[in-house]
Amino acid sequence: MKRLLAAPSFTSWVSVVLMAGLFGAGAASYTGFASTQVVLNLLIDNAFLLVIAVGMSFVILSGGIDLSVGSVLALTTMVAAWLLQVAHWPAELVIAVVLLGGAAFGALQGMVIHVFKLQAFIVTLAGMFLARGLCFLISVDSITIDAPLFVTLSQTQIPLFAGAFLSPGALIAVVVLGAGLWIAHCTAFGRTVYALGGSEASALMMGLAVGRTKVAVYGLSGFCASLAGLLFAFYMLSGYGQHAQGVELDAIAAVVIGGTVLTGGYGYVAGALSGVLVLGLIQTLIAFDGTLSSWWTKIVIGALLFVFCAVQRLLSLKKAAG
Amino acid sequence: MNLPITSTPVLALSGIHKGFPGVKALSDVSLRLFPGEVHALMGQNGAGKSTLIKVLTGLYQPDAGAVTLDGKAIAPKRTEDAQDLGIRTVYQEVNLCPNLSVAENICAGRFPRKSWLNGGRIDWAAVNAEARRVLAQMDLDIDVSAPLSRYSLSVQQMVAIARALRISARVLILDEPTSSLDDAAVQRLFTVLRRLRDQGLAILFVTHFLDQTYALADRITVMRNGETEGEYLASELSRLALVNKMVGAPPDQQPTRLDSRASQTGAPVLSAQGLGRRGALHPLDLQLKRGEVLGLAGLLGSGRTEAARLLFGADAADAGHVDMHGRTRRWHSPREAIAAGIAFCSEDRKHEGAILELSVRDNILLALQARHGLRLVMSFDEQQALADDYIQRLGIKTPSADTPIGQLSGGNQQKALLARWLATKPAVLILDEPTRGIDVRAKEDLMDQVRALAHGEAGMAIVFISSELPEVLHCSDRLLVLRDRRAAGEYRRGELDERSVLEVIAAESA
Amino acid sequence: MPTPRAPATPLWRHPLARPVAALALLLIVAAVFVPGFLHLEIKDGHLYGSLVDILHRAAPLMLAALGMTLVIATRGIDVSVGAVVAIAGTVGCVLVGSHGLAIAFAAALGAALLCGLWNGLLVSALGLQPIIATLILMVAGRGLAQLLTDGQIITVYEPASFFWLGGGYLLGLPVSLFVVATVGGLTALLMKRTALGLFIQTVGINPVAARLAGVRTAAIVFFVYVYCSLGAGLAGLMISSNIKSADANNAGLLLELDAILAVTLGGGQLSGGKFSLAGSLIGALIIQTLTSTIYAMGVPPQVTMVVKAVVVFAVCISQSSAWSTWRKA
Amino acid sequence: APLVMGFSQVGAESEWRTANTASVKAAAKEAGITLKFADAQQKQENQVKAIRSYIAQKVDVIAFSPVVESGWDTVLKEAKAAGIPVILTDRAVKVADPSLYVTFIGSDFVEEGRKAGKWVLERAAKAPGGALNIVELQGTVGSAPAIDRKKGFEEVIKANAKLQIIRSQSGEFTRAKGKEVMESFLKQRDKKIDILFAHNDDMAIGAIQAIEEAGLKPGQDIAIVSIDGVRGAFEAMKAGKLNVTVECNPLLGPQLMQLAKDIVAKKPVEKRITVTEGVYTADVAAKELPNRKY
Ligand SMILES: Nc1ncnc2c1ncn2[C@@H]1O[C@H](COP(=O)(O)OP(=O)(O)OP(=O)(O)O)[C@@H](O)[C@H]1O
Ligand SMILES: Nc1ncnc2c1ncn2[C@@H]1O[C@H](COP(=O)(O)OP(=O)(O)OP(=O)(O)O)[C@@H](O)[C@H]1O
Ligand SMILES: [Mg+2]
Ligand SMILES: [Mg+2]
Repeated sequence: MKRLLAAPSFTSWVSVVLMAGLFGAGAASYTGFASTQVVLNLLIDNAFLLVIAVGMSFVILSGGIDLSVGSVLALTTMVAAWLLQVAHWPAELVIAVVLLGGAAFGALQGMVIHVFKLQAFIVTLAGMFLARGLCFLISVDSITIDAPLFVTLSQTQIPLFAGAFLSPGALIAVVVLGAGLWIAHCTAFGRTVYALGGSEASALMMGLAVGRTKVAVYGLSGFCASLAGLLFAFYMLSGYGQHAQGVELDAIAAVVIGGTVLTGGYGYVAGALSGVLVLGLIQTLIAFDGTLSSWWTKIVIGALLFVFCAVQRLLSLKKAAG
Repeated sequence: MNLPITSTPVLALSGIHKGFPGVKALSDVSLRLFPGEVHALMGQNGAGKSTLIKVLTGLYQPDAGAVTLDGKAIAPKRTEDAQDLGIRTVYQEVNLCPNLSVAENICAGRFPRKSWLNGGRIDWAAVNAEARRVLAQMDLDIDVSAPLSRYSLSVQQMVAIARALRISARVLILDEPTSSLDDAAVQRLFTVLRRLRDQGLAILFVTHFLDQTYALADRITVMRNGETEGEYLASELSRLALVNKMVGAPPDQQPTRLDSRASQTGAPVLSAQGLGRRGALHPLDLQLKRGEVLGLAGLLGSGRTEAARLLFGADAADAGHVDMHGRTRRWHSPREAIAAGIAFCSEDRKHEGAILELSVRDNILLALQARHGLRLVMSFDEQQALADDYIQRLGIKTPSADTPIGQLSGGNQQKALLARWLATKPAVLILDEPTRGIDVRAKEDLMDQVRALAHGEAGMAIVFISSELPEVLHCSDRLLVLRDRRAAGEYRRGELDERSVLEVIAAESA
Repeated sequence: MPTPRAPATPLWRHPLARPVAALALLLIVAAVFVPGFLHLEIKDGHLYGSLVDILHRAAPLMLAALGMTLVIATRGIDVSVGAVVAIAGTVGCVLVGSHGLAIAFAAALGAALLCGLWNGLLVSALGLQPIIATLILMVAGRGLAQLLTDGQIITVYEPASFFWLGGGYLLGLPVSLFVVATVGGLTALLMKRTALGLFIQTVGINPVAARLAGVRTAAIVFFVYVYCSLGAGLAGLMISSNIKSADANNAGLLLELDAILAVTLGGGQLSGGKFSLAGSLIGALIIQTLTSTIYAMGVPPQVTMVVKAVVVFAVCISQSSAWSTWRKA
Repeated sequence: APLVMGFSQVGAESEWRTANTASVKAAAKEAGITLKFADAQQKQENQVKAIRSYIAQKVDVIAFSPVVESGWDTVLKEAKAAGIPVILTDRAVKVADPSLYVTFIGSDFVEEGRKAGKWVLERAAKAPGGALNIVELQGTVGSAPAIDRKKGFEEVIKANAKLQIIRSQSGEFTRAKGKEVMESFLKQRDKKIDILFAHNDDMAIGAIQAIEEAGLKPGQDIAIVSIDGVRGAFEAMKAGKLNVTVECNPLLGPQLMQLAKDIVAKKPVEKRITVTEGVYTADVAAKELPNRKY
């Protein structure tokens, strides 16, 4: 116990415990809540958010922020849909193109941030407008995707046990999370990201590859956003400029709830998972309750968020004092 | 021991110019570094030493001038480039990442990796072992997997040095690496440096300690006001001459020493009763009288800083209390201590002192203003006058009081921070390593000032902490020796000499 | 903050020079492409024209940007601004008919104050990260406002004096401008004539050193959130007074993003520290001028966002110091 | 046991929507149906999540107002596999297999646009003289009502060459934006504005204020046609400031509940059920106003 308390990942553990509490409360109150599929649905429904959050974790760990992810996601669905439905490209090629495109979009933002020494917030905010705007240049209407590969991926259910299933998208998200963990903790790039977040000036003076890492971090985030866009496209089978409005805030919230410090340098990529699950759980709770009016929905989400963050914080404080 | 001057320099700088808006930091500076020598770069605060080093490592781009390595012109654009060329640097301020572990800070950039067959990932066991190996050279045995921020500034400084030592290089640059190290640590560092020198490394070394210069350096380059004053063989330059070349004045008489009379100490102002904090300081009793200087001596990590922080309320004590002017107090925040008339000048000026982007004036005014609350303590003109007064009195080298303090040289920042606390006219002044990074002349001035503040009319009670034993001995009326985070003895002025104090300090703990 | 009285740097090096230049350039572009954009006339005893519209429309954003400037100066961020706008506007509109102007205004600002206290409490006492602390109110705030109105848009018919704040004119200019000028002036005075500005910057640049120097860091942080919410509350009243109704779901939507953008366009650093109130006001004007120009030029709505993005990129890059060195090289 | 219905609403972005929600809730209570209500806050992904949770809860019937038309195949298949019938309300969906939902009850946005266009066409026929300049306040870019209403409107007014849309900008369905955009339109002094077409009443109400502030008479100097038929629009019409509003009826709660009961009872229902919607002009406004429920 003492070792657990002393571990730097304590905050993350608190999240896990609180999440279990939240789930327990749901299971006790609502019939059908305590089923495997409900838990798996958390993963299936939030796969895209998890992927974005993994990319966002790197950005935030490096001391930056990326507001463009939601729009890049939408742009990806739009471009993919257009290429598939209007230009009739093969699905595999489309996937490769949009992934590269997303990474390039992110890297470009990173470059602007690095070369012109601009603030990440403002650059990615402009990137957010740009990507969203480009969607509408392609089409203001939504485009339905019926490419066989996408449809198959959309409707495949990977059976697990006792009738419970997982979607390919969820599986991809879990793989991305694993890769994120590996990159963060086992590669020089990952450690440089942490160093950047700890102190960019120091990292520069330590002779670390600050510029390259920065560009790569935003490139990675852009890649994750477009991968999330693909998952979204599998999930919705459509391209649409209004998809995933405000997802960037959800992703940032998930990362921060997962214990990563917004100013960078402290936290774990794994936290993204707990953050995403907490947000998902809150929504599931509300859907199961099914009596809340639209405004009470917002208030309750806010209140649950508050309770979660406050408890997490108080427990961490207590640990710091003890 | 000196290599013949006929051998070609590894590194040569010539005609370097570097200006900042409003300041000419370097003009026509030249420097040669030969393999297998320790080259001391000397000069007053703000002479341009650090700037020169930053030009060398690519952190700043020179306005004019050439840098050659092995006769080939180089123009590093980033520290990274310089590193690849074999130039390793320890900068003046500790420039490491507080969030990373000690081991990572040492290895970052060149991690030991597992083989490709194993995925090519970082080999954490090897990283830690490697870090422990390098630190062992300096006899430092700490938990390398703990985050750097857990350790005191002096440990951090050693880690920074270890980082530079880890990879063999052609040139090693150390900018005031010893400014907060104690004697023993300095000796261990020197042993390492001598060995490296004998292996043919060229070492550039900046320090304000003459003793260290003469103990280590083969050659000395003196800088003054951003220009090269000259290059000398250490064996041919006397101390006095060196100081004169740095200061640029004709030989002065020995600076007037204060009488060594035990001062008239008055009523106790501040005392600590069983003041302690778990894991940082064992309960400590301590008394401070009006008009006396109390020196705190001890080794690295002996708890001097912690004692000071507890007296000031920077950390919350979990045992004991302080008595201030006879009233029992338990500080909840530094504010209360400041209101009661205590001032604390931290050893870590970069993180705990300077507000880098604010002007020198605002930095000087800050504590006074904070004590007053929101109402301005004085008009703008008076602020200016106050700042100018301190700039002049402490000899702070700055273009103007409006210059951001971050643009000052390290030593001058230190002086400005001292001014911040003097401006509050405290009853108790706690100075933690106030001489850190201050040049020879300024150091003497400072120590004279400290004694004057205590013994003069102000009658301040001063706690003086320094890793330089001679300084502590010189300054203090009373000396408290700490060892292993508890008091190991208390001595009046004159009761002990440097040797015997050293014995007390370094005695094996029971 | 007191600026040096004798600026040694030339005028074009002044930190405000670039934002002002960007604003001027935008206006020139608008004037060239939209005939009569700069045209002003007297109509019904007040000035009438696009320029007046820009100032008038930018007023709520300027109020929000002033508060955001201080929050950002302490290294914080407040994403609940839009929600506070909705709450204050709603409270004002709900009460103004039945309880009169004074009570409605007091209640609306009181509600905003409560929001600020809540944010301040979470950030400074509980130590939550600012973005999460304010995100809570951002999510819940609109819900609270809608709770008051039952999801309806509250239209105000009486008293006419309520419409004065957001729609009235004084000396031929919109009242809202005088409000912004007063708030901005008072804030500037507060920053210059007290040590608040110094403390805010200190806390933003180096909170540890600030605490050791005896600055009441927690109180300062608390203050900026309260101030920001009050500004947002006033902006909320202004917006609902202008459209004579409270739209809890849409009032001030995404205003926080615009406010942050205004601060950065005006030269503020999101990493805290130095700030410029005037810069943020100019930033707000840049944003509104851009929007108005887009409307006036008849840019199709689906292209609007791309145009906005491109202009923001251009303005930022032209303002970066790296750009000037790059150009020279 | 009482019938359980899961209902996923788009959000509460407008008065219209709130009225829609209220109608559904009241009707469910009336009909003795247990309603599981979820607000999606304008996000499709949230609606999908809600529908999945309804499947997990094994409700008897699922109803929802889709945020967008496309992207529903997967989740509807899951519902079908679980044997839960699905009713669409308010907006239609595009799915490859129409058997994925049982029926669609709601308005036709294109038709609403057409109705507005027809009114303009009639007015143009009566008006003497040359061209009539129209300005358009669009809804949120990309949203289904904005796209469809624009489409229907343009389709009809093409018939008369006198009618020309000189400016079109998004007012994002809100009063504040509607007013701001209208202000900007009014500043363009090259062409006189004769008719305003607003995609919803809220924007029209905002625009009316802008027109008044510019010293013109809304409803006379500029004819205004808008869509939705909320109470505020009737008040404006009563005051002579709005000429016509095309009703888009949100009160489909009772019809929806009846449908749900029929479906569960395995009675046959039609695939497309339209709600009765009228076009109200200023002259009937005073009479109609007291009857408005939203
Ligand atoms: N970034 C900067 N901007 C403006 N001026 C600077 C900057 N860095 C250094 N200077 C100025 O250049 C001069 C030389 O400073 P430098 O730090 O090189 O001195 P130093 O010899 O290392 O002094 P110290 O012994 O105190 O460390 C000083 O006058 C300082 O004010
Ligand atoms: N060599 C060391 N090994 C382990 N911990 C150390 C060491 N040096 C300092 N510390 C840490 O510093 C804390 C107290 O040291 P403090 O800074 O008060 O000592 P100091 O006498 O001021 O020495 P320093 O010269 O390091 O400033 C201890 O709690 C310890 O954790
Ligand atoms: Mg220096
Ligand atoms: Mg110390």
